Parts: sequence; structure tokens; C-alpha cells
Amino acid sequence: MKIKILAFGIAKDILGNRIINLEIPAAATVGALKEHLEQIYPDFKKLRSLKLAVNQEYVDDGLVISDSDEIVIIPPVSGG
Amino acid sequence: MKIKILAFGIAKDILGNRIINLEIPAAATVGALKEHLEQIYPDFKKLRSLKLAVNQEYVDDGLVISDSDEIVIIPPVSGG
Amino acid sequence: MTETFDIQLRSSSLSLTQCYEFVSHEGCGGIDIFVGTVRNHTAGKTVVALDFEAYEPMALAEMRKIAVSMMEKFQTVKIAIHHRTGLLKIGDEAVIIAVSAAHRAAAFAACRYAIDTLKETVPIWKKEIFADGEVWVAAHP
Amino acid sequence: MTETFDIQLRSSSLSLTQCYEFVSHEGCGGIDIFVGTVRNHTAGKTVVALDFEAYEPMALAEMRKIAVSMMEKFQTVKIAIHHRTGLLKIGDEAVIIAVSAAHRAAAFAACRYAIDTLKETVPIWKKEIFADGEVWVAAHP
Repeated sequence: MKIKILAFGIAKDILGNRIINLEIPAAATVGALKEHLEQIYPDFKKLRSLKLAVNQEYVDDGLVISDSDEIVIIPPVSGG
Repeated sequence: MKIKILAFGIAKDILGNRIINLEIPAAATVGALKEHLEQIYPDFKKLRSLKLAVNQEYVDDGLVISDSDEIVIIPPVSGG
Repeated sequence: MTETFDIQLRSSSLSLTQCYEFVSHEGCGGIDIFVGTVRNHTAGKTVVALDFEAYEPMALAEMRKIAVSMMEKFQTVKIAIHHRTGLLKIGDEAVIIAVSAAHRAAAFAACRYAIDTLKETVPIWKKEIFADGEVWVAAHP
Repeated sequence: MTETFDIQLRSSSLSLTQCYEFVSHEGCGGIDIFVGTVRNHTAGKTVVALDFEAYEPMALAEMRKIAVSMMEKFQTVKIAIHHRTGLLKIGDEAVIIAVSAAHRAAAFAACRYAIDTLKETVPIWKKEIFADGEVWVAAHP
């Protein structure tokens, strides 16, 4: 299935774009998507942490992604 | 010797005056003065604490008072 | 009913007075306010400016979660959390957290909890801009 | 040389902005501010007003001692301690303590230390005025 991923902070620099479109297997999990991203963009492996937010919530790696989800790459936050 | 004592907060209410003049023995200590004050004004014994400041410093009961000292009764403080 | 929280993410200057007035309350005896400002140096290097980027809807949601936890964990009365986005210069306020409570221990504990948690969970990213380059703060180990 | 402390005892309204601006500094990343306000109740009774009396020279000296200890115990940059005297109404600020530091932990710890110590050592007395009488706070066990 086709998904759209939004990126902020250093993740946007690594992707070279605010938004990318990706083709992933149906019923892919968050964990699988993270591994996939790390394979295409090895710079993600150098980060202190890498999280995905789905529909504006932090989620576990086991969550199954659906194509209507709002998926956002969350590199280490540094607000405040 | 003659000393002058300044009082604040509830100590002023107990003395009925901001300033009192007192005759005490020469070389009297702070501790002796406190006992003397508690005898003349028993309401001091009801307070949570009773301190004297001499020349704008908290002092030990053993300090010997001289007649040029600035002596102030410090009932329990409650600033802030 | 008056609101208990005032959560804001904005690109305009933050206002200490606005946060203070929001949390000030006749029933409260203690207010603690934390202000995070832009420092002119980091690890010995001179910072020229900071750029804050936020994933806005989630950042607001996470800030609201912090306020809810503060109410649950501590006996707070009112809470303001304002975070700025965009380009900030040295001395600008990046975040203001104000908390009122009947007693000061709760105000201090809740405020400290809020800034510590915000720095861990709220999706906001800070880029430090130096004379000779820029870096996303805390991105790498 | 710019001053490190701003210690004030005054009968006019306190100013949060004035305290904040004094401690704000390009080298600091965290500012903690405590504001003690007049509460409208105490132990279930309605407070009408508060009257603060100070032994002024010693109160200023003790406030200065607190600022010196804050500098010694914590890595603080600038400190403002303003305490009001005279008759205050509900919601008025009785004390403002503002502390800046390079890091937030020091700012929080120093500010908490300052208000805790002030309440123990500074010769200032607070009289609570109720509709039906008045009482010197904390005078009796």
C-alpha cells in the first residue's frame, strides 16, 4: 500500500523533504517501517533515537499501519 | 545598666509598645534577658519560639549584652 | 467555567505577564514560573540564533497531556504552558511554564515535572545556528 | 560591574517584569521565579487582607545572606528577591524570587532554597486580617 510520511527536524534533512511517499506491504508494522526507513536512509541509524507517531500519538513497534494513518517521523526532540 | 529593646509583630502587642526601656544587671547574657522578659511578660512563653537579635544578627544565649547594643525581640517570623 | 489550562504554541513573543495573570488566582498562595531562554553559547561555541520547529497538533496534544498529569500528580490550581516556534534570537523566551497551587511545594514540583517532561516528549526541535554552520540539538548521541 | 543581586523591601507593588528583567542574562538558559501571593483563605477562614511588618535593616541583611548562599550552593547567575511590606489585599504579590542559571536544575533548586530559607530566617511578620479579628501568623505552636 501507498503511505505518506511527514518529517520534522533532522529527519526532514535526512529525507531531503518534508513529505515522502512510500510503498510498503499491507499490514506492515511500525517496527518494520522503521527498519525499512533505516535501510533506505542509513543516517537514521546515527540518531540518538527514532520514533514514529501515528495519528499524533507515540506508538509501539507492533502497531499495524493502515493507509489512512497520519505517520510522522520523530527524531530526538529538543524543545524547551 | 539601662537598655532599650525594640519589638516587632506579636512581640510589640505583648509589650504594648514598639520600644521598652529595661534595667538589667551589667554583663547580663542574652539567655538571662530572655528569661527576664518571659517573667515580666508571661505571654512570651506561649510563642512557638523567641529569639533576640543583637546588632541585626541572630545570637546565641551566651552572648553578653552591652548597653550600646541594638536589641530586638524576634518572635516567630512569617514572611513570604 | 474558567479554564484550568492555557496551552499555546506560537511564533510571536511569549509574555511572562500573560502566563502569570492566567495562573494567578485568589485561592493560591504560591506560583512557580520557569522561563527557558536562548543562551548565547553551547559547549563553548557562540550561538547566533535558534530555530524551533514543531509538529504542531501533536505538540499541543502532548503539552495538554503534561498539564493533565500535573493536575493529577500535584495539587495545582492553574497551569500555563507557552512554547514559541520559528527563529529566536539570544535572550528570547523559548518556553514559559507557570503553575499556581495552594502551597509552594506543589507549584515547584509541578513546574519542574512539566519542563522535564516537555523536553522528553513534546515534538519540538531546536536548531542552533552558529556563525559557521548549524546543528539540530540532541539529534545524535 | 553589573550587580549580581537585587534585594528589595518595599511598600509599593512588586513587579514580576522588573525581577525577570534583572535576572535575565544572555548566558543563562533557565530562569525560575517564585511568587508568593495573598490567599483568600487560611484553615477554612476567609482572609480580608494581610499586613506585613519588617525589621528592615536586618530583613535586608538576611535576604542578602540568602542570595550569597544561593551563589555558593548552586550555580546561579543573577538573583532578585523583592518582599513587600504594609497592607496587602487578596491576590497581591508578597514576595517575588527570581533566579537565573545556565541550567534549569540550579535555578529550581536555588529558588526553592531561597523561599524556604526566607520563611525561616528573615525578620518579617504577617498579620492575617479576618472579618472578625486578626492574628499574627505562626506565632503560636
